[in-house]
Amino acid sequence: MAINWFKYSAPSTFYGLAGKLTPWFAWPAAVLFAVGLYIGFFVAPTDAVQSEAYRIIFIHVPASILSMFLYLIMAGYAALGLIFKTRLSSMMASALAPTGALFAFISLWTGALWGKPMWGAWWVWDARLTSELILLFLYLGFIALQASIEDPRRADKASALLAIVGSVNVPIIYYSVQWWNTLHQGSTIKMTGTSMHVAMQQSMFTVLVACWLYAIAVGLSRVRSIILEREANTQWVKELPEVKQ
Amino acid sequence: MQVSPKLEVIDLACERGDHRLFSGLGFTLSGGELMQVQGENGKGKTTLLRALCGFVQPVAGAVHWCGRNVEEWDEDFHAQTCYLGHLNAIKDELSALENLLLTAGLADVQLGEKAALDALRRMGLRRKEHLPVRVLSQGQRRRVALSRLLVVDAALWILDEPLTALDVGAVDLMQELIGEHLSNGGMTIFTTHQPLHVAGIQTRELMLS
Amino acid sequence: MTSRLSVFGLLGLVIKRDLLLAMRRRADVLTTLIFFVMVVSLFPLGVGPEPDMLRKMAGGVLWVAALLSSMLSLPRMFSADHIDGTLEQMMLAPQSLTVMVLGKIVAHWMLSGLPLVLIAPVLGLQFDMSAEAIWVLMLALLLGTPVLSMIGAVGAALTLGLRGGGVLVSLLVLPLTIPVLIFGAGAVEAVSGGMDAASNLSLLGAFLLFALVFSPFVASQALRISME
Amino acid sequence: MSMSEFFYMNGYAFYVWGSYGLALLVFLVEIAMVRNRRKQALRQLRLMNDDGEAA
Repeated sequence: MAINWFKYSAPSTFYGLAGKLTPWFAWPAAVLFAVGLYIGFFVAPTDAVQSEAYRIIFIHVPASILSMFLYLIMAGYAALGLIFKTRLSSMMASALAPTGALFAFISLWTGALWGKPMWGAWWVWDARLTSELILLFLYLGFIALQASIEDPRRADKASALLAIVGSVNVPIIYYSVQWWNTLHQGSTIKMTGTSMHVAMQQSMFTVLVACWLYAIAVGLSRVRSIILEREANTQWVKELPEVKQ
Repeated sequence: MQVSPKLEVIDLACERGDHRLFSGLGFTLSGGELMQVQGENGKGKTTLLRALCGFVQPVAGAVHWCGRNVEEWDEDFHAQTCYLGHLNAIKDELSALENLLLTAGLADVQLGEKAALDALRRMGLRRKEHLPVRVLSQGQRRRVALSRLLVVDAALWILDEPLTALDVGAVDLMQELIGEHLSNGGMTIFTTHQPLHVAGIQTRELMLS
Repeated sequence: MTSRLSVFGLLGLVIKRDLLLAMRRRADVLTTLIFFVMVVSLFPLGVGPEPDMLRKMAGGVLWVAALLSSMLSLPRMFSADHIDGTLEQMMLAPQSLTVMVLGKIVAHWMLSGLPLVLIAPVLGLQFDMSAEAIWVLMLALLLGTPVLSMIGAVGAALTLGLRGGGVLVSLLVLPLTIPVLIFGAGAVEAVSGGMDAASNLSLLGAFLLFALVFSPFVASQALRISME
Repeated sequence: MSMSEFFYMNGYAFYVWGSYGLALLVFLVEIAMVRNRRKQALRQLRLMNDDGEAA
C-alpha cells in the first residue's frame, strides 16, 4: 500500500494531520514523564557517591541529547526546504528551533545545579557543558536571523544556510572543545556507565522518550500556527472552521 | 552560426511577500524590438525586469533566451544582457573613468582607456572623466552609469527608469543610443515615467495591472 | 563566446578594486586596527600588570581581540556594494560569483586581518611574550585570520541589508569561530609552556583549507538568497 | 521514607528540585507560548476575514 507522502507535505493537508496527531504525542509524553520520574525517584536507589543529587541526570541527560539531535533535525528540515523548495520543511525547521533552544537551556541549568554540589562550582568549563553553551548560541543565532528577516522566503533560505553551516561546524566545535578541555585538565562530568543501576537506566530512557514525544507534540502544534501565519491569504485557511466562526 | 536573439517570457508569475504581482504573463521580444513595461506603482514593473535578470525567482513560468531557459544559460546569458536598475552601481570614491573601466572588467569586456574616454565623452562627460564621482550631479552620475551600455556588447538591454535625473539633452541622447542598439539587431525592454520615443521604431507596450 | 578572464585575472581584478576603494577611504582600515590595539591594551588595565599573568594570558587576549575586531569590519564587506548597486552588477556579470566573493574575502583579509598580524608583535612585547611565542602568534594569526574573514563572509552575506545587521552578524559568526580561537590561542600557549605548536598550527591550516574550499561558494549562495 | 525526607533529598533539595522545577516551568511556558501563538494567529486571520467581507 503506497502512501502518498507528497500529499501530506502540502501545508493544507498537514495542518489537519498535525492537529490530529498532536494529542497522540502529548498524552503519552505526559504519562511517560510521570512513569520515568516515578522510577527515577522511587525505584532507583540512592547513589553511593553522589547521594540524591545524581537524580538530576534523569532530566539533564535527556535534555542534552534532545538539544543536540533537534539541531541536526532542524538543519535537516531546513536543508530539505532549501534544496527541494518544500515550504513545509522550512516551517518545521523554524517550529523546532525554540524547542531545541529551550532544551539546551534546561541542559545548562540542570548541569549547573548538578555541578555545584559535585564540584563546588556552579559552572565548570567541562567539555560537554561548554559545547552545550555554544549550541545554545547557535540556536539563538538561527532564531535571531529568522526574526530579523521580514520576507519569510528569504528568512527560510538564509536560516537554512546558517543551519547547514552550523551543523557542519558542530562536530568541529565539539572536538575542539574536548581537546581544549583535556589540555587544561578541567573537570569532566563522568557517570560510570556500567555501574549504573538498571532502574537509573530505565528512568533516564523513559524520560528521554517522553522528551522526544514532547518535542514532537510541541513542534507539530507550533508548525500549525506557522502554517496559519504564512498561508493567511489562501482560500483554505479562510475556510477553516476555527477561522470562520 | 549567428542566431537572431530572442527573449521569450512564458506564463510568468511573480510574488512580492505573499502578494501576487502578476501571473500568466507572456510575450516574445526579438532583435530590433523595443518594449515598454507600463503599470502603476507597485504593479511589479521592477520585479518583472529583475525576474528577467534572474534576481527574482518566479513563482511560475519561465524566461527563455534563444529558446533555452535562462536558468540553463547561467553566465552565458549574462554576457548578452546589460541591466541598469534604480541604483547606478558606481563608486563615489572613484572617478568616472575608473568606474567605467572597473565595470567593464567585471563584465569581462576588454576596454582600453581610449575607448572608455570616448564612451564617457559621448555621454556628455567631457572634462569630467577624472573627477571623483562624488562631486558630480545626479544627472551626471546617471550618465556615468549609462555609459556602461556603450562599452558592454549586450544584445538585451534591461533598463529600469533609465531617464531618471536626466536633462532634455541626455534624454535625446538615450533615444539615439537605443535607436542605434535596435538597428544593430539588439533589443530593449524598459520602464519609464517619461516619454521615450525612438525615431522609426514602434514601441511595444506591456501593461501590468 | 567572449574571451573569458582567467580565474586569477578576475580574482586580481576584484582584489585590486577593493584595495583601491579602501585606499580612498583609509579611515575604515585604521579604525579596525586601532580598535584591536585598544582592546588588547585594556586587558592589563583590567586584570593588573603582573608580567607572569600577562604572559599566560597573552595568546588568548590577542586572539579574542582579533576576533572582535574582525567582527567590526565584517558588515562592511558587502554592504557598500549592496547599497550602490554594484553587487547586482557583479551577480549579473558573466563570471563566477564564487570567484568574485573569494576576491572580496581576500581583500577584506588584507585590510582587516593582515594589519593585525603585522602589529601583533608589538602588542606581544607589551605582554612580555618571548620571541618564540611571538613568532608562533604571528604564524597562528596568519593562518587563522583568513578563516575568520571566510566564515565572516557567510554571515555578512546572510545579514545583508538587515536592520541591526552589524550586531546580528557577530551573533551568527562568533560561535562558528570558536575552533579557530581554541587552536590559535592554544598554539601560543603550547609554545609558552615549552611544547610544540605544530599540531595546533597544522589544524589551523586544515581549517584554512576547508574554509577556502567551501566558504566562497556558500557565501555566494547566501548573497543570492539575500539579493532576491 | 516519609514525605519530608523525600523532599529533603538528603540535603540536595535545592539542586534536585531546582532542576526539575525549572524544567517543568520551561515546559509550561513553552506550551503557553505555543497556545498564545495559535490564538494570535487565529485572531489575526479573523480580523483579515472581516476586512475582506466589509470591503
